[in-house]
Amino acid sequence: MPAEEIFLNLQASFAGLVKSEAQVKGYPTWTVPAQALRPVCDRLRTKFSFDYLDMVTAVDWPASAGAVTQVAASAPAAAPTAAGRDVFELVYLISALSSGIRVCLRCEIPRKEPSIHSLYGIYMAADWQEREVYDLFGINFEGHPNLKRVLTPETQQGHPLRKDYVHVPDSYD
Amino acid sequence: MGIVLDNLPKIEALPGGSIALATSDFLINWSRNSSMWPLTFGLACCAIEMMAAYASRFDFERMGVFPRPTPRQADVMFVAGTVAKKMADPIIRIYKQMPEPKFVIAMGGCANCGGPFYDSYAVVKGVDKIIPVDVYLPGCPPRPEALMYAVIKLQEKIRKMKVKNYHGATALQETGARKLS
Amino acid sequence: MKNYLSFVAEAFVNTLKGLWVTLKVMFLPTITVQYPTEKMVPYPRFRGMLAYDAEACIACGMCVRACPSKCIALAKAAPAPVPAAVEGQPPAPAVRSGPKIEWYTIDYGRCNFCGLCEESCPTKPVKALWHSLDYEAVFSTREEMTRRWKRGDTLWGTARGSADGQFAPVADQIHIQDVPVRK
Amino acid sequence: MTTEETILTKISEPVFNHANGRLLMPEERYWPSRKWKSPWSLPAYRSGAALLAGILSGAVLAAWLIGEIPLRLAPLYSLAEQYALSYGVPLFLFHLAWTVIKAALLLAVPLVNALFAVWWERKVSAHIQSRLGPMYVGRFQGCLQTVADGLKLFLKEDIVPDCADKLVHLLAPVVVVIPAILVFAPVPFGRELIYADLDIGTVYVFAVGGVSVMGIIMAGWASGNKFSLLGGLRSAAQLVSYELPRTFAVIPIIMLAGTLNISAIAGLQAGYWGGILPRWFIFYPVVGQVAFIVFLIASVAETNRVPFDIPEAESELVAGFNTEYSGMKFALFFLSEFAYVLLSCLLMAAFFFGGGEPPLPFLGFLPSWAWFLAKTLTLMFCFLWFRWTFPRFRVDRLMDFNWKFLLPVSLLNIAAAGLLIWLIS
Amino acid sequence: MTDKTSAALKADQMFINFGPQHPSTHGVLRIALTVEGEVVVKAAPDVGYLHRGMEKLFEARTYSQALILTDRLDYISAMHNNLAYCLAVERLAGVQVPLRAEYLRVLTAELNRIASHLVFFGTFAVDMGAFTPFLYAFREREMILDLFEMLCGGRLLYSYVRVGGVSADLPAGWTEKCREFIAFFKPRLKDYDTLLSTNPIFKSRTDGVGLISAAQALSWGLSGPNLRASGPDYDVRKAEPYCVYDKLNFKVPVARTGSCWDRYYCRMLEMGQSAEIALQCLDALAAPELAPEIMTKGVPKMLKPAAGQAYAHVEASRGDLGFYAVSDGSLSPYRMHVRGPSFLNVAILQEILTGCKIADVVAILGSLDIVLGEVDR
Repeated sequence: MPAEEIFLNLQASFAGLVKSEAQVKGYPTWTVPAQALRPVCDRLRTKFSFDYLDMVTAVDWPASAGAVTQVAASAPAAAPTAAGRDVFELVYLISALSSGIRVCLRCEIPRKEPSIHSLYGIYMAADWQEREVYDLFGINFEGHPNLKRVLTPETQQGHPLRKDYVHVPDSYD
Repeated sequence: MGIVLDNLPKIEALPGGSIALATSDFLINWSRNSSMWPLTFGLACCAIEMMAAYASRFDFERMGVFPRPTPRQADVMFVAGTVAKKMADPIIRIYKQMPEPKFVIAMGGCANCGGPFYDSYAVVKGVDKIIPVDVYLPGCPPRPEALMYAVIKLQEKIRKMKVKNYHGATALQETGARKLS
Repeated sequence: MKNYLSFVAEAFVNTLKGLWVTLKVMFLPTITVQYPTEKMVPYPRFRGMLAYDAEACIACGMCVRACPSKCIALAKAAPAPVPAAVEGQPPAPAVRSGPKIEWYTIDYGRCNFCGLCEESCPTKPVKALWHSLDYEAVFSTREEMTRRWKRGDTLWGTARGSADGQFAPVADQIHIQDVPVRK
Repeated sequence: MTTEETILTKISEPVFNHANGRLLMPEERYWPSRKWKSPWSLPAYRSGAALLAGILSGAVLAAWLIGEIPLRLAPLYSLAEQYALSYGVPLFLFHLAWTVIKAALLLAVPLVNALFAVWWERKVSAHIQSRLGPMYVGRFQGCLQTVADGLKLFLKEDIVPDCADKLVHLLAPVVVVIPAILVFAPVPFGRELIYADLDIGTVYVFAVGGVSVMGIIMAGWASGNKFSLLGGLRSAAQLVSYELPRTFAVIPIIMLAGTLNISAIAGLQAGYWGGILPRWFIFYPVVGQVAFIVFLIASVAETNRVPFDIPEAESELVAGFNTEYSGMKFALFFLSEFAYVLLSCLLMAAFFFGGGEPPLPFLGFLPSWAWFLAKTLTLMFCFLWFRWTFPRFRVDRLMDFNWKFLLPVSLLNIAAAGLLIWLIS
Repeated sequence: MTDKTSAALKADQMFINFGPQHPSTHGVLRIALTVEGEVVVKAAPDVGYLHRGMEKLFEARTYSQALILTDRLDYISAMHNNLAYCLAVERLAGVQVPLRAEYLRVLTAELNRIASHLVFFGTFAVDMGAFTPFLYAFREREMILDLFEMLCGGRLLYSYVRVGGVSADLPAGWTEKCREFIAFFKPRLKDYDTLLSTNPIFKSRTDGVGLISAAQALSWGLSGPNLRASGPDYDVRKAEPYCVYDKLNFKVPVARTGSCWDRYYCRMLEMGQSAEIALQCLDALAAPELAPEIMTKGVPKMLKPAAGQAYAHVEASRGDLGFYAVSDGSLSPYRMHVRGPSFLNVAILQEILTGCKIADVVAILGSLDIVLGEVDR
């Protein structure tokens, strides 16, 4: 079943599901409302045999045009596309290995107390990838049984991949 | 340091003691030079080149460098790779577990001063911030021969060590250039 | 029982075959390069220690911008003062000399040996900064790792000695070949 | 010339100076695809072969010149005895002194063996892996490498961990090493070249050798390290289990020989069948070969060497029972390991390969100790060869292998030996 | 045995810190093991001992500088990292790559796969207690490293693949050397089989140990040989051919049971296939229509892709390596995420280590072939 049909099928049941304006190049990209993410993935997994979770990651789009990072400050030439949105954009790449279709799901959640449903039970691959996103972005995944820091040490202050992360020098610096 | 070495400097007072001391200095340094057992301990990219140095093409064992898995039996630690902050405490602990005299070779740019991760939030910029380093070896990663060269340089330093003014310190601490922090 | 016996026989034979492989290699020549007495000359494209030619450099700063680990720094020399025109004589023909460096430093400890600086160096016909074939370099302090060049220094520059903290020409930089390859 | 320089010139060590390197251009890199094509054309290869042949022929010549040691020593001994008697030294004192000298020589056996065997192992392993092994220490092929290692270990700091049981931690290497020295007493090194010709030699060797397990368990327990503990437990299980097939493998030999005296067993194998095939026990149909293989495998296991080195399994348990041992204590463990390797090889040479008997009748011009040594070294080479070829067993497979394969086979072999004796008689 | 006796016999549990400094953790992985005697009751892998904040550093580098960082991700197969990164950036910026450069990319990637699997072979053998295969593997690997040194000047970290092409064309004499290596290497594979693959001790330690079912492997997101050893036939080179893989003729080895031996043997077979691909590339490069040209055509030194997102993935030595790049139109990436296959491969340890022996921990860990540089990033 081509990706287009799957999209229409899903759109019938999930109202907020739309095609994103900014496509990930080469892959069909759909924007999913945050509440619908887990049901959508569940449907994809059970009905359309999307059995493989490639990637979970997030992108930080802060409200101010990102003058925080060093390089963005030095080269403010092109305005970021999502300036002023003040959201975390979560990116899920899910594929059906049997049919070779790979779709990209995006959902946006507010930057203040970010939280989203975990995909833990559906894809075990979500386990560590969500922990990584939690570690580096501080996004809370509801229903994740073991949401702890995975990469950075326990003593790490803040979440480094946020654009407004300011490094506090510690004993090793 | 053990009964022998602690009491050895005292024989200088005896007649002919200084010659005996020089002889023992030479023998001690010769044995330390000739059998330098590193810890099998790799952190990142440089560890692969370290492994290549043990392998057939370069064969570190020619110089008596024979890797030991436990720090208790090791003499020299090759800090081969990036020292992340999470790894800093284990490295300090491993260093403390090694018996004296112990030497450290910082291999590669990351262990020297952070290398390409000089502005990272998660990297200790140079292993000398946590443990004393005898020899710094540049390269990213250095060739295996360069590691051998570093060992040869370390041997040259060991050759200058003397039992007389020596209480558990390593080559550079004695000369004052090595700073403990 | 038959299966068991055949398994035992097969295992025995395979074990002997494995022993044969190692025995065979034992009597073949070794491939070890005995490093301190036999030194491998790297291939011409090898990226070894950076060598720098202070005379050829035009102090454009491309290498500084290209370096991913910010290990290069330089200062441009003040332009040579134009000789004041002496009255009664035609003004001296202006000597076309591009900008030159005042000083130039590379922190070898931090260098990535990636070759981006060499690629970005615009001087022609020879590059002012290039990776030599030299890989034997060892430092005993952090201060030594920074090399400094001024005009007139050799390709290996000067380093701060551990004894007096003054910059002095590098004595024991080993040359794999006498003339470093310039690509 | 200062004193230091004088010493330096006497015992020289390689001081690498960087001008003396020979440059190896890119096109002459050592690629095995080029080096292996016709190895005989390489000068280094030919000179190596010539060197080996030279050493071998020199050794043969030396052995021939020395001859049987007891025969040479006998006139010396009687001369010394007369001399002592003429000065009025009581005979028992003289005998005591003679015993002490012999004991000292015996004590030297494991020490010298460790110095040699470690170097040899490193060279053999290196050449199996197409590299060179120790090359510089002591100039010739790194022959002083082990001396330097031992001296360095002697001078290292001796660490006793805080959480260790201090007394047991200290005692463990002692308990390991003392049996390893004692065990050589009834083992022959040639015809009549023996410290104590015990009639129960075989039993003594296995009994005393078994005590070392205690030391290893003590080391594992006392170190206060979990890896050590696991190593100690593993070795307890392994060594106790493999004692059984090892002993059972010898029983056919004892049945055939009718004695427990090791030198007598070795002596019984003199002579040739049909003038060409030596009457060694390994050539007894089926029984001999099976007994040898079982004994060999069990001996490798008893000495904790690959593929049975699970007590110190480097990749699993860091260094097993000696994880927390540094300096000389660690060296003692090493010493005992190689002492047991030597013991196993000596026993195998005595039990299966006719001890000091030459393999072919016309080779009898060499003394018996030379043949003993040659056989022992060949078997030792097998130990090293296995060490550097095989992967390691898993601990439960190891037990399976022992209880389900080696033990039944050795028991069956005893029955087969009975059958053989009945057939012969 | 009644419940009472089994309760009485129940041993105390012991907690073992397996790593971060341990000879067989392939770097600085730490596994917190709870064991009962020799049997593992619970295993919790703990990573991050090599966390270098790579994804943050990407945001502070220009596109050409960031290439240097990708080398340090999976340092054993640096060429694949370069390739995946360049594919992502090329897709982001819409850069075309000359055909000859595509072939060179495939050629070097496959040679690097051989080198990487040789390291796997060696270290796995060391984990199993056999030292000699390690040195044999490194002996052959040195030849590949010689080739790479001749090609791009680096022995381990290459930075060879560039955005828009490769950094340099083949030097003179390289092709012959490469052919010589492949001719030498193929018989060595048989040696390895005799030495290790068919060795009864090795088989008893790996066959049937650390089983991963196909469903488990898919759900945990395994990829590469680890996934194919369990059954699913998924290879990015076949599923989504990049570069010129659709023009090349090769097979993807697939196993069924997902044991350590299967994972090991998949890699061994892959080495042979990689050698075949390399030969095909060498043949193609000799063709006159692929004459040398400028290797990076029309790519500005300071790359400035338009705002957008792109994802590109390649079949690296350890599996499906993906780069997710977000640009905001400036000189450096706005966000660069690395989908490291090792990161997902190591996560499955917590499930499959339960109930195996301590010796099996080493076998399973070795057979998954993780590289901590990629796990921790």
